[in-house]
Amino acid sequence: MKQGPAVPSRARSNGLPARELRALYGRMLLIRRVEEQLGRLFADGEIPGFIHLSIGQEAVAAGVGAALEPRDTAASTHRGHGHAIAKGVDLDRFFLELLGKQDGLCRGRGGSMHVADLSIGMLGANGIVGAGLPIAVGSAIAHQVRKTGAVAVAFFGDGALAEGAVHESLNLAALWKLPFLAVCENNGWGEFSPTDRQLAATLEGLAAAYNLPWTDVDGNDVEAVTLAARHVVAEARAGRPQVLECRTTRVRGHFEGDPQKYRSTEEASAMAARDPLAIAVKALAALGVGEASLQPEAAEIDARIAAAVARARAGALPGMAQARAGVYA
Amino acid sequence: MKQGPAVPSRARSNGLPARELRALYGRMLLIRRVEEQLGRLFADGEIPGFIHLSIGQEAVAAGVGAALEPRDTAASTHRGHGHAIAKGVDLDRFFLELLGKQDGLCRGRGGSMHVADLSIGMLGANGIVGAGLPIAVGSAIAHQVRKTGAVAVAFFGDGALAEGAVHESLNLAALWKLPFLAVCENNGWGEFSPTDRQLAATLEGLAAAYNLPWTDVDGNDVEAVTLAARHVVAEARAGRPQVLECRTTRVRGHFEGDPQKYRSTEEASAMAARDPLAIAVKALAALGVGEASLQPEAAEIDARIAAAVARARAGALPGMAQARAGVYA
Amino acid sequence: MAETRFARAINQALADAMAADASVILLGEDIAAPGGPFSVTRGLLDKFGADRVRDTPIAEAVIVGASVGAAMGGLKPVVEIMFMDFVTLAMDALVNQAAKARFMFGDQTTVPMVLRTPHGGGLNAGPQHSQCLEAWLAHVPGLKVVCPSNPADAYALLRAAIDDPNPVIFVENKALYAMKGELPDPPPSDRLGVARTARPGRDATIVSYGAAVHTALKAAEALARESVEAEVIDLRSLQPWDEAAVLASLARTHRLVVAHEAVEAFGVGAEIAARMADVGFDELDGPIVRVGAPFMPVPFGKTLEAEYVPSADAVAAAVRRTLA
Amino acid sequence: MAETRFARAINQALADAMAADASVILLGEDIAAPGGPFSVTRGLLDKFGADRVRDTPIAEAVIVGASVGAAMGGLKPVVEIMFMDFVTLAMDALVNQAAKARFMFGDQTTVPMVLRTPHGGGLNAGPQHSQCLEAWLAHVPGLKVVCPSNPADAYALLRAAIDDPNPVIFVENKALYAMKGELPDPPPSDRLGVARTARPGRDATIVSYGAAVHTALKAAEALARESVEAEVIDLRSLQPWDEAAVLASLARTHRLVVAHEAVEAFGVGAEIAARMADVGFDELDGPIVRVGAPFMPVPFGKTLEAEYVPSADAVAAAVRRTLA
Ligand SMILES: Cc1ncc(C[n+]2csc(CCOP(=O)(O)OP(=O)(O)O)c2C)c(N)n1
Ligand SMILES: Cc1ncc(C[n+]2csc(CCOP(=O)(O)OP(=O)(O)O)c2C)c(N)n1
Ligand SMILES: [Mg+2]
Ligand SMILES: [Mg+2]
Repeated sequence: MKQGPAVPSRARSNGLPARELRALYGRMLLIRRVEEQLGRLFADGEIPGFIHLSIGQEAVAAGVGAALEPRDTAASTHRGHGHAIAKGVDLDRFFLELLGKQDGLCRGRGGSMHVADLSIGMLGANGIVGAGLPIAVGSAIAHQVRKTGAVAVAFFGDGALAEGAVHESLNLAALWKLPFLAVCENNGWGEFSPTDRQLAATLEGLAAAYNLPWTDVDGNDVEAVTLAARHVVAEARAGRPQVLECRTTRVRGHFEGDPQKYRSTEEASAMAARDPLAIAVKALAALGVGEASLQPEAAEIDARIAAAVARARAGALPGMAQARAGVYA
Repeated sequence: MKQGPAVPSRARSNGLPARELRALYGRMLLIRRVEEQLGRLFADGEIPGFIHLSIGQEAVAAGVGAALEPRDTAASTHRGHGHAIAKGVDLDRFFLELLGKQDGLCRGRGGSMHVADLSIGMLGANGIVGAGLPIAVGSAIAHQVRKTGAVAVAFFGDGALAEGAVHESLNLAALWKLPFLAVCENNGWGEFSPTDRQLAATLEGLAAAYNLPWTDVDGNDVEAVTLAARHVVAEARAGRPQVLECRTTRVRGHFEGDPQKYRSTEEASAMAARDPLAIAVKALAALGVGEASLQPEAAEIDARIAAAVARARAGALPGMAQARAGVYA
Repeated sequence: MAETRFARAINQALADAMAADASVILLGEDIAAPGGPFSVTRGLLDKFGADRVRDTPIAEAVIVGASVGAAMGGLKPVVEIMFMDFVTLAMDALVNQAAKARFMFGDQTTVPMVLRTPHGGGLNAGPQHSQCLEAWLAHVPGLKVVCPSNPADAYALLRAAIDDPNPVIFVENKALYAMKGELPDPPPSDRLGVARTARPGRDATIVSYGAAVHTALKAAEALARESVEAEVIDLRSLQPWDEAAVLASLARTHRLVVAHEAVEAFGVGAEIAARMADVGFDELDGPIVRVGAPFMPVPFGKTLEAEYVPSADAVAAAVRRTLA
Repeated sequence: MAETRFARAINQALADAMAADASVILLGEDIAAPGGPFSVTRGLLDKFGADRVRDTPIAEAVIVGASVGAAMGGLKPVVEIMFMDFVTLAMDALVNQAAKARFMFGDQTTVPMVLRTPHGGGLNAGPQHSQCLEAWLAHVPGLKVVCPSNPADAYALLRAAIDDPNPVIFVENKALYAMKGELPDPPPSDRLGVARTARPGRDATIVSYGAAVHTALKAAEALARESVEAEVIDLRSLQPWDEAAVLASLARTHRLVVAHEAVEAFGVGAEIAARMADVGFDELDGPIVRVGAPFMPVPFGKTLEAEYVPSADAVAAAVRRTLA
């Protein structure tokens, strides 16, 4: 974890207790298995629309999610499944939504790009690149005015840094000292193009320009992400808005079905070496938690997902009349 | 002149020859007298709409204008009279436009906020804060693709830094190494509010973030502006886009008629001490050009303006039929 | 009963709403300390403090986007966009976020925000400071659009807009800010979507809203001198609009004119006319005539703009044409 | 004559225009190396080089705004906005800059740019990736709006749009990309503003554009089985639109239906209907019926979206209603 100049330099802390790391591993595994299951369902034509999987980025969602309290709010992106799961979304209603069913989180009207669960402060995935930041800024204003003591987090990709709304948001958050945390998932790609061909700036430089403390972390190391996130969330809660940059890896295509002709095999092997689950397994082993002891949890997760998928498949389709009635409150 | 780290440090140069400084003074005086005349015409109800005067900021327009070639292009702001005059706009057609007459630069359809003269590369004042930058970026793309050898300049105010389009523009200019120069007229105000209450960032920091060389100059010292502008224009022409920040003073209200209750008398006296014309007069005196010798030019300018105003007053009103025919080419 | 200016009625509606509900906050450029470019928000900072009355940076996208997030977070933001022309910079927040959040999140949330913005010409403010763009927003499911024509309605409709759980665009014609009118005491309350008969008549119906209502009334006066009694309907709310009221009037008069300041082509009037050409077809005894601005940007020059803004003469001529 | 897909016809129009005129350049997100999200621009980078075919950052406001500046500077930019829903981020550049530059600068300049963008549902892409927002742009003086329904028109209209000295919005219905059709050799040329009779008929006129033309044709087939001969007019160009062609058809059929995929309320059809309720009033023997999407965001779910997009049944029912 490397920190920007505005934050007191702080050595990588002593690390997390095994119990906590294990829970984080479980959360990541849940996200991974959900994403894999979604990939299969999509390939089989069971999921309408398009879906963007977060495989390889699970440590960001799990680590930041672990640092948040239930009252905290989070706005997400098109690649938002992990964020929703980490915030604690109900898995049944999540799958129901992805399959476009009546009892889905969004009653089948939003799908993957709009998964939201306001009851747990999950303000929604978003189909518009960069659009989550203004919403999270507004949520932070609400926290500030209403003195909720909560923090608002915006997840966004590195490609989003080119969008003007992101800058307007960073400026406003800094200016008004909002309880706001911007979490960049820097996976090096914006769709089919490397982001270094899209951006002349670094987030480090931009954060410095806005006087926002910037923290850089290996986004595939869930322990590092969690520790960094705890720090920045606490700072943001105290009215010192923060930027957290997580270097991570988009293992799959931009969306499912993307043939990825634009990527090299070297990148694939480099990504494999950075698999967040493998990194966590290694760290757990060092703490004496062997791989075998993690098996029961994996089985549990798979069963949970299978049940959710079964329920989702059996779910009723939404009716047009109710949908039309939902346009206005 | 203070320069950002990316530009080789360069001591304030030996200064301009008296002849050049005198010409710059003349240009500034022309802008000043035009603005004063516009202020009177506005107060008398002869100018429709609202007008934003650049009194106190003449050195920026004159200095940057002097560093530009005729083929160079410039996009301006709502406070654009000085830019247009410095680029070499025809004074008769300028006044005709401000009075809304048929033979005005824009045939009386645009007025103060839209003064343009494409024949001299003046791409237009703009009523939308920040909107000149994307247009200048596009002009720079045209220069690059068409290999015109020209530079595109965008003037903008400090308040505009909060607009997302400005960031998108800086990023694109830097990324594509466009022949582009961003000139910030930092007068400390955005309408009726100080910009330090609107911005968490400095332009220095933002330019650094985008890897754009940043040059800071006393925007009320025309000699300093000219020297700095020559340097940054040459750099931009070579495909190294630049940012020039000019610290200047908005002497009048945001627009004419603004009672300015929000400003202190101290500010007024501080501004008076920084009057760009007085600074130039002093510099000229040091070069042996006495104030008295400047009088004939002043008289000439006043006569030129008087003639332009007379013509503008006598100008025909535009007809609706021709205006309607101008919507499409 | 007190004679109150239009701008002042809006100010009072904001003050009363803020006093009644601590979750109402104001956001906008120069609305707090300076009291707003048209002085509409004057004094509210002093009354309610800097936490609730916020001067923002010049950054339309984020202030509207943040209003969506704040509205989803328990506040009722009222955000000002200085000129309606600048909503161009906030369309994603309005259209893709505010309008859709309730629907696309499956009724989980409401977005109780109001966006106030002035439209219209008359100030020679030129092509980028005069546009009437309400037709865009009326086309967007999830948004409501309101446009009052007088101080009492401005008060009542703004209170209703703030109380509404949905995002409401509140459009204020700049030419009306100085208009005086009676503001009843206690001030009026209302709900959105209900039109008002501004002048009764039996020979033709003129449907209008905002400042153009006064143009329509002037036309009706002129027509009355020719013994043509035109009924003037003030829509007040454009989305939803009061189809039943328009149809009822048409059923009496059998002639329809729609007048507004916005560009005629693809404007709000097109929807009214199209709808009446369907559900009101059997009532029509003459063509539906629209009066709106010509298909050109709002010109700056005095004489050009004066010709540009639809006149009472044009409205009267339209009525005569449908009666011919 | 060659059978060509819609997307491929657009690709060929771009290639031919670029070969014919060195000032034509392409800008957009992932259009160059990746060949475009819908493969419309595939191969053009290789043919014309990175100077003229540019992958941009994800920054809609500046890429459209820069297109305006580039167009004023002697280029003819064709900029792609990946989904029409994202024009919300570029409305200032389109509406306040591109549309007005010629007028407000007193005819000094032209803005020969084209903005290509896909609209429409059918992919279950949900509320922020499916909208048809062309009515907004048709309401803006200074813009032209085009929406082809088949490969040959896509080619011809895109060439015409690129040649046009004004800013043109070129709307491509996503559901048509895979459609095959004849592309004459040499390929067709055309001018903007001219409608086409897609199917002649004497009993009723169905005015449509884009993908909905095929819906209208299907409806006409069904109606023909009931001995109702509906004439289908494909507008092709929405701003300007071919009022004379619609009026001429109406003068033969005396019944009018307008069908499009966009939301019905305040949509393009409102203008067509309103205009015909005025200039075509004497020709009308029945109500003007519009068919458009219901007033709701485009839903994601398969069955919901299928019900949402206007069907041939709905168009046929509309024709029956106006004939009743
Ligand atoms: C405003 C807008 N422009 C373009 C798109 C299309 N798009 C969807 S995701 C994406 C790439 C985003 O890259 P990044 O922000 O880095 O996120 P990642 O996909 O890498 O997680 C693009 C261009 C969009 N959804 N919204
Ligand atoms: C997009 C937009 N928002 C708001 C305004 C209203 N407005 C006009 S000038 C101005 C202040 C601009 O400040 P700055 O850029 O510093 O320029 P200055 O007036 O100081 O020269 C504002 C807010 C506008 N014209 N356009
Ligand atoms: Mg990325
Ligand atoms: Mg300023």
